Amino acid sequence: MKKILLALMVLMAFVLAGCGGDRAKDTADKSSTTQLIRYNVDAEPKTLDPAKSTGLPDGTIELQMLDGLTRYDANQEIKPAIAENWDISEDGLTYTFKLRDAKWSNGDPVTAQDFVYSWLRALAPETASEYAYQFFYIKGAEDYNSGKGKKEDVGLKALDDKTLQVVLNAPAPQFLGLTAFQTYFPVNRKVVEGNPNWFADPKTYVCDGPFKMVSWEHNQKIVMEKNPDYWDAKNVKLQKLEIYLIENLDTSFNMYNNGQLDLMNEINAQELPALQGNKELKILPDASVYFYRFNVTRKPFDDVRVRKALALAIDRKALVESVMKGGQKPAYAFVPFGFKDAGGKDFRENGGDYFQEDLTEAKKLLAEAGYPDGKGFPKATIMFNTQENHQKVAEAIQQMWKKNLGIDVTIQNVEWQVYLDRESKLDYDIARAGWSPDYLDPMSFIDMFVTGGGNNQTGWSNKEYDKLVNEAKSTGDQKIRMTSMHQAEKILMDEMPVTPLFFYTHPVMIKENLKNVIIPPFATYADFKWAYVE
Amino acid sequence: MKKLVEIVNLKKYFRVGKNQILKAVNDVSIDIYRGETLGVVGESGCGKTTLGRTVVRLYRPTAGKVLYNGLDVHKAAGQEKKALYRRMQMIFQDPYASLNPRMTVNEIIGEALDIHRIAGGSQRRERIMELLRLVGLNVDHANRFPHEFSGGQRQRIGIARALAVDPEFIVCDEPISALDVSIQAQVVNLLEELQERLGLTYMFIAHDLSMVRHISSRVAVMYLGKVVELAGSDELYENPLHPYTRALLSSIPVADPDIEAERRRIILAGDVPSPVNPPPGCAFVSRCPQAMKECNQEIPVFKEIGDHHFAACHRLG
Amino acid sequence: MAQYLLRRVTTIILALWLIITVTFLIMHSIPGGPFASEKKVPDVIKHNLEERYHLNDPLGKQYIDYLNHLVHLDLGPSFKYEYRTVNDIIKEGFPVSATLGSLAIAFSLVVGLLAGVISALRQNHWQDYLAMVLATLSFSVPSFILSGLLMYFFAYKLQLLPPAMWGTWQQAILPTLALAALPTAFIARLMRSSMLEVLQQDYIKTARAKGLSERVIVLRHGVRNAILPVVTYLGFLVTEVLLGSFVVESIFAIPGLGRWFVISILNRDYTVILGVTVFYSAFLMLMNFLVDLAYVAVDPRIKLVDRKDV
Amino acid sequence: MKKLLSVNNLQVHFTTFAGEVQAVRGVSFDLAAGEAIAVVGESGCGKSVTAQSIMKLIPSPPGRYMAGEIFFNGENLLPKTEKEMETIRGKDIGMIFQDPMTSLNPTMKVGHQIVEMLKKHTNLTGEAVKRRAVEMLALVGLPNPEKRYDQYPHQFSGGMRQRAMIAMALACNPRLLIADEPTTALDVTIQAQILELMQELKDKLGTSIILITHDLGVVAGFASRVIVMYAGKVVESGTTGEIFYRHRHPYTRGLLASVPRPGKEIRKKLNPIAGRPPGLINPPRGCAFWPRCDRAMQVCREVQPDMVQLSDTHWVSCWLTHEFAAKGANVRS
Amino acid sequence: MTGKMEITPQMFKPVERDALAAEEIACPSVGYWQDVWLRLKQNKLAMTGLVIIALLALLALVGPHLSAHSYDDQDLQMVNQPPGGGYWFGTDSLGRDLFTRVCYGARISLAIGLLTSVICMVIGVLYGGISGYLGGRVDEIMMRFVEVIYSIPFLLYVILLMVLLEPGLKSIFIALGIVYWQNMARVVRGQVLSLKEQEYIYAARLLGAGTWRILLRHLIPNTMGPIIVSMTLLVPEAIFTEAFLSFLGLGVSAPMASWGVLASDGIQGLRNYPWQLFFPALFISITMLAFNFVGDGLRDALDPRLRR
Repeated sequence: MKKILLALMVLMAFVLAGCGGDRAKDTADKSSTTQLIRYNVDAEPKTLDPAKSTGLPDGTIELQMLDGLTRYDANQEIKPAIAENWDISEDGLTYTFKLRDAKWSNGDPVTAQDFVYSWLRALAPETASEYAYQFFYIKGAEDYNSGKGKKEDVGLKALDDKTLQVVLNAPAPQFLGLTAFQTYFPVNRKVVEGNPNWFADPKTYVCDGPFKMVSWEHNQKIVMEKNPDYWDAKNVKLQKLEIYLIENLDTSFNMYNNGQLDLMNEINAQELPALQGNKELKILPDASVYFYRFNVTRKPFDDVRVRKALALAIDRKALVESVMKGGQKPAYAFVPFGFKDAGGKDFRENGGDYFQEDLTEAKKLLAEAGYPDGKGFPKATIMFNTQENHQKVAEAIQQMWKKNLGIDVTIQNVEWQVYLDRESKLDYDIARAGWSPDYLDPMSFIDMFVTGGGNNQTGWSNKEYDKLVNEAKSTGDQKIRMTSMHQAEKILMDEMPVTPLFFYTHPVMIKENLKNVIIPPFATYADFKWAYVE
Repeated sequence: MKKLVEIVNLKKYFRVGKNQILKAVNDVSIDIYRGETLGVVGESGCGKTTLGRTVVRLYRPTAGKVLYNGLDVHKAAGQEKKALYRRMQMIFQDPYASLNPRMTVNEIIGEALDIHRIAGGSQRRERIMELLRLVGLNVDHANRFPHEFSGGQRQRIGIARALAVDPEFIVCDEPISALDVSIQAQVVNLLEELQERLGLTYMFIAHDLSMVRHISSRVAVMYLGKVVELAGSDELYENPLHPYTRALLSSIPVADPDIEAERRRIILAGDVPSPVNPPPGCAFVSRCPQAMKECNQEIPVFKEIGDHHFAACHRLG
Repeated sequence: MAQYLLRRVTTIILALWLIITVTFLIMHSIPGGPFASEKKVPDVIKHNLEERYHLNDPLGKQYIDYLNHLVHLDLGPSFKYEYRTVNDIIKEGFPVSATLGSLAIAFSLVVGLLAGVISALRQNHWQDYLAMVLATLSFSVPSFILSGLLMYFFAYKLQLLPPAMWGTWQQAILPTLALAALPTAFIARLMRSSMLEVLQQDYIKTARAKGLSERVIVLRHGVRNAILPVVTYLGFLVTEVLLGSFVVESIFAIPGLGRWFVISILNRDYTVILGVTVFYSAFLMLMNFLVDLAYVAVDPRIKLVDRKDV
Repeated sequence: MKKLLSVNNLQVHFTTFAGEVQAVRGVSFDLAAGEAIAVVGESGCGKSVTAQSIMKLIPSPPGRYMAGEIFFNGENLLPKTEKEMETIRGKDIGMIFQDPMTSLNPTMKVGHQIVEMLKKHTNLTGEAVKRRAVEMLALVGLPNPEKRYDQYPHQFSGGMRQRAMIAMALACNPRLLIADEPTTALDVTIQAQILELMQELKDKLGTSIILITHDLGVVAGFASRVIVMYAGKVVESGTTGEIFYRHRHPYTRGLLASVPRPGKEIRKKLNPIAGRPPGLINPPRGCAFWPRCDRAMQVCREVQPDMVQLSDTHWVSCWLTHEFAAKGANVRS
Repeated sequence: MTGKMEITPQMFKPVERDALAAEEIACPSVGYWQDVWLRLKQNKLAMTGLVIIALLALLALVGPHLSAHSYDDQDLQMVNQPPGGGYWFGTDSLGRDLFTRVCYGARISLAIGLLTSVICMVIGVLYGGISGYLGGRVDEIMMRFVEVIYSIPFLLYVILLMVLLEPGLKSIFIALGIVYWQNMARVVRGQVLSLKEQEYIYAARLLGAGTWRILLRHLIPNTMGPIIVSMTLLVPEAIFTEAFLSFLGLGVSAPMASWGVLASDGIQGLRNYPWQLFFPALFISITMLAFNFVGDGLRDALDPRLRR
């Protein structure tokens, strides 16, 4: 008996001692010599069919394999991709794209017909694409999608193999940017019609982008190689790209630390203080805002004084520095940094802050609203979805309101889907929220709060605000647009159906020998087209 | 003599498997007379305990009936049923399992008094004392728990409990088989004394043939759910008719080396067959040294052969 | 035997039906749906989506349709991972979970039995105390903490083992340990008490009286009989290990079915939730059934009949 | 006759929750080759412990041999190691236990249980072992021994199991068979079978037998000598005739009076022993039986009586045999 | 072995005594639970467990008052402080005193464990008792139901349920109650089944005792032993499961925190602030150990084979 035990112990010791180690080092060595980047997108993509993809993992992976009409460069400028150049009509309604000679990975040329086919496919009601609304700027698109209009009436036309014409409903300066967005990516008509599940298998995934898929282990990783047929292949230095699909942040941190990842997307707030000074930590901008919604249909949040009082009694600096710790910026307005104003300067810098934290003012407002020192303040709850950081923020704010205003609120952690459901049913008092733009324009934030807007979800409504948004939407004149949006934002901040807390950042860990990885502030995590290993 | 209990064609079957019927009691008819002790003997699995339990309506019979003073025991309901519970009692085999370990002696004996509202308050206490004295227990022990008593003492408590309702008829289900030899005699003596004093009628179930003979006026021998022989106790022991009874009696070891030395035993071959799906003819046929052809096919009739001497065997008359 | 089988099968089918129905109802009564997202989609699109996945059919029809498909062993498409069917997901995820589970079960059986036997034989000696303290300790640490600690020490601090993923044998070590800890402890304790009890039995005394050596007594007579309760525990063990894999698979980023299940609930991926639940349940019931059969094989006394008094 | 076994002043204690149980408090007896003796006593009197001590089967802890010696074949067994005992157990001394239902390993075929022992103690191999095992099964009267060989214990009835146990115990032709209440759990008719079988085998094989029982009836027909134990001590020993007809100890008398007299005297009132045996954690200082003895004297409470030899074979331990008692001082008024 | 005393004829006088004296019981009366307690007291591990549980209860009651900080007092200047100084167990990521939070966690976790096992006991005793005692058809149906329920991998349902119900203490009770009651019901039924064939139950029936009387006076008191053992073992299991649910984000609502919540929070800071995991994990483990020790000890103390 003892012998067996001994043998087993020896075996275990052997296993523990003999295992592993090398493997981690092996791959670490390799990465310094070969053009390979290993990267985690935090989840299995829901689909790699551009017409139907929605999430960041999907978009990020597709971006490496597909090239749209345009592509953002390192400076967030829209640059030609498949489209060599384009014309925009005077009224800003008609766009004419001239395509370059690009090839699909199966050797077919990329044609204007491919684009027409792809976009109409995304719009077809039977495709049931969630992001079909991204095409609703195009004339007749919404009618087609809702079954009211015909396919032929959509303002899309291939004038010839290499010329694509698009007609919009109304001027939309953000449209050009959208053509770099995942939903607008082309697919190869022949392939798609031949095999409706073409996108699920690396063997049948035909692409026109910098990389092509080699393998896909679900819930594990996707491996890509450089696409030699890519029109810009000479600028692609990376030979191989491994994209991991792992949700657990701790796990990916350990993998990065072990040399199994070269670039890590999200970092737990608890890790950040210890990483201060680490050269691999980069805090990148993120054009998103973290805010709290007030349910203005409920007492006491129907009173603007209450909303303001609560907003003014939050110490945003402490929140950012002690809780989030990721270099976030305290937000005193709704639209984040990173959007160009009419003059080319930053929209936020031009707009400035709309309010300041002010305890005496907050107390005064609260007293005026009938709750001096928080007395008689009704029971209220902060609702947030299950996540460590949301909870901490809520707990911190709960404490601040208690200390500063004498108000007791409870906080409630609900599961994501429940949270969404209750938010849209206005079944909450105060709810945490975050917003990132669909396209690089402040409108993506401003049009949220129009009366009855799907993303309003506060019950708030303001005619003046609606009018300003409408004005901005119906003109192509950037000056008028921007002015209207500044005005609208001011109304929003005066009325305060939502109170902004901070603007997000995007802390990443990136090995120092990685160069030219483009990490955009919205829509996708990273673009590896120009990336290489030094 | 007056019949107190009439057991009429009583059957009690258990279902063991899909098509497996355990015929624990298979067509038994016996009368028990007032004031007598009817011994029931047989080997394990012969159905004697089931018979006892069915008689006092702990089991519902599969067929047949039991009359107590002419009243159908299993059909009684309401007040009749309640009255029956005061007439018939039982003393159990295992002195460790027959007393609720969480109740004091007081509570155990008092329970019957409470249920039947026989006595309350100080009367109740006196009655318990009286019962304890009756069975020869120290009255100071009323507040103790069963595990503090020895096997013999526990059996006395069980007897006191049965007597609490003033029963006429007591089924003694192997009351001594779990006790040591020296204690067995104490209990048997007590039972005899009580019978004399209270005019009880006993059905005394046991596998110890000499004790049964000692205490019983009549004895029934059971084999595989059937009564094979029934006679006055001396008659049965001196003049056994059924081959099984003979073998059984010859098997009893006697505590007397001289008798033992002379005795010739009838050693039966094999084991008692399973009461599940018993053979079609005479139950004893598989071990009977005198089996004939018809024993395999026909169930022998249980009939009176001598004076008040019944047996069921094809060889007999 | 035939009756027994029939009863088991009806119970399993009944249970499965109940499971499907209850899951179906709970699932549809949970707020949210597969297509809810933070950015509200226009109603048109919502309609298109529901149309496509038959979510706008009456609930009763959806239920019957589902049962109908299920009878043909078709668990339907995933709502969320649109390129995959639930059958695919199970086909891919289950072998991984099963491999991990088998490793954990094998580990816990070998180590648990050994520890249990040793501590029974050395009752009240240091070996016994050591084994039992270790067992109780690993009994006392929740699996997510244990997983975290294992990853922290072996992968992060010592860098001995890969922290996550699935494929090489090194990657299997930590999750196996994390998953096996609890059952190992349980088996060790079970085996110990069972062994102690068996060693009290008369037939052990008989074996001693036959002059057999202690080794033979322990192995041939003791262990063989003492293992019976462990065999009964196997059913629970399988359950425990499979359910434990929810946490372990998530933490170690293993593409098993447990991870899919957790993800599918958060996604409200109705078909996957139902499919995985049904599959798990059927599998567990099958395992329990097999364990019962195995029990008959190990213990010649047990017969597969129901005993009932009438 | 040659002494095969000699037990001298055996003392065995057990450590329990409640305290130290003095299960056997100085037991001595001899056994000649080919002889069958019986040890009689009520539960807890130490008879089984004595029997198991001969094989050194008392588990330790909780049991401990406090004193004494057990000579078997001229060798003291008590100091022997487990390894040495293994060669004696089963080979020289066989043993049968009370409950045939639990004494066989339920998960092992009956034949194999005999074979494993034959393999241990004999040079037989392969087919020969099996043949021997089947032979033994046939010898104890099991019908179909070939088939029975391959069956599990649960397929045997109680009587058959006890036969199998006997087959096993005798397989290696031991010189001594210890039968610890071999028939207590059996029905009367089966008991008769087993007793007859043992008798037969004893005559055939010349094995010495120690029969442990509480049933005086069983003893009467089986043993040539009887040892009566009470509270861990031998109170009286003698030939069967001496014990049944010329007993001197009140306990022996009480035991016999507790069973119904055979024959016509069956109706005579039983004469039970009052009270119950003492606990052995703190056994009485004097004679352990005095609290139940109707002839107890002052001395019985204080001093343990010595063993007094009454004849070549008859020994008793009772103050009543003392010269002072004979003077009539003990007659109750 | 002659005694040292000299033997004189006077000593041979008969002993006079009362006939009943022989029936005397020497030791003092010991009730069933007293007996169990005496036995338990001899088990060192079990006593250690009891002491630990008592200490934990004490900590839960008075602990929060020992510290200068309240469980929800944040000090954003003092986040992630290591143990020492004003913070015995250090602080968490919001600068709250971990000691106070662990003490508060004890209240919640112990309450969860105790209440869950009480709930399960009530359901289990009623269900199992009725099913076992009535037997026959009723038992068949009731047990088939449990069997079916039992074959359902119930943790799946707890997860689903926790999503359906709003997170909070009440939901945890419901969810845990749903998982564990059947176990208790099976235990009770098994006990009742074997007990109801006991002769004292027959005796009670013969005395005319009704179903309820037999259930309440005879069966249930006698099943208490195994039930209490199951309960002691259920307490840590419930705490454990709650910790697991917390890990999935389904625990009690902040700023209250059970040990499970604290531990799953702590695990994220493992690399930098190990004490945030260490203390809650330590307390979970100690509690598990203590209850297991007590449960094992009780099982032994109640074991009829070891009695007498």
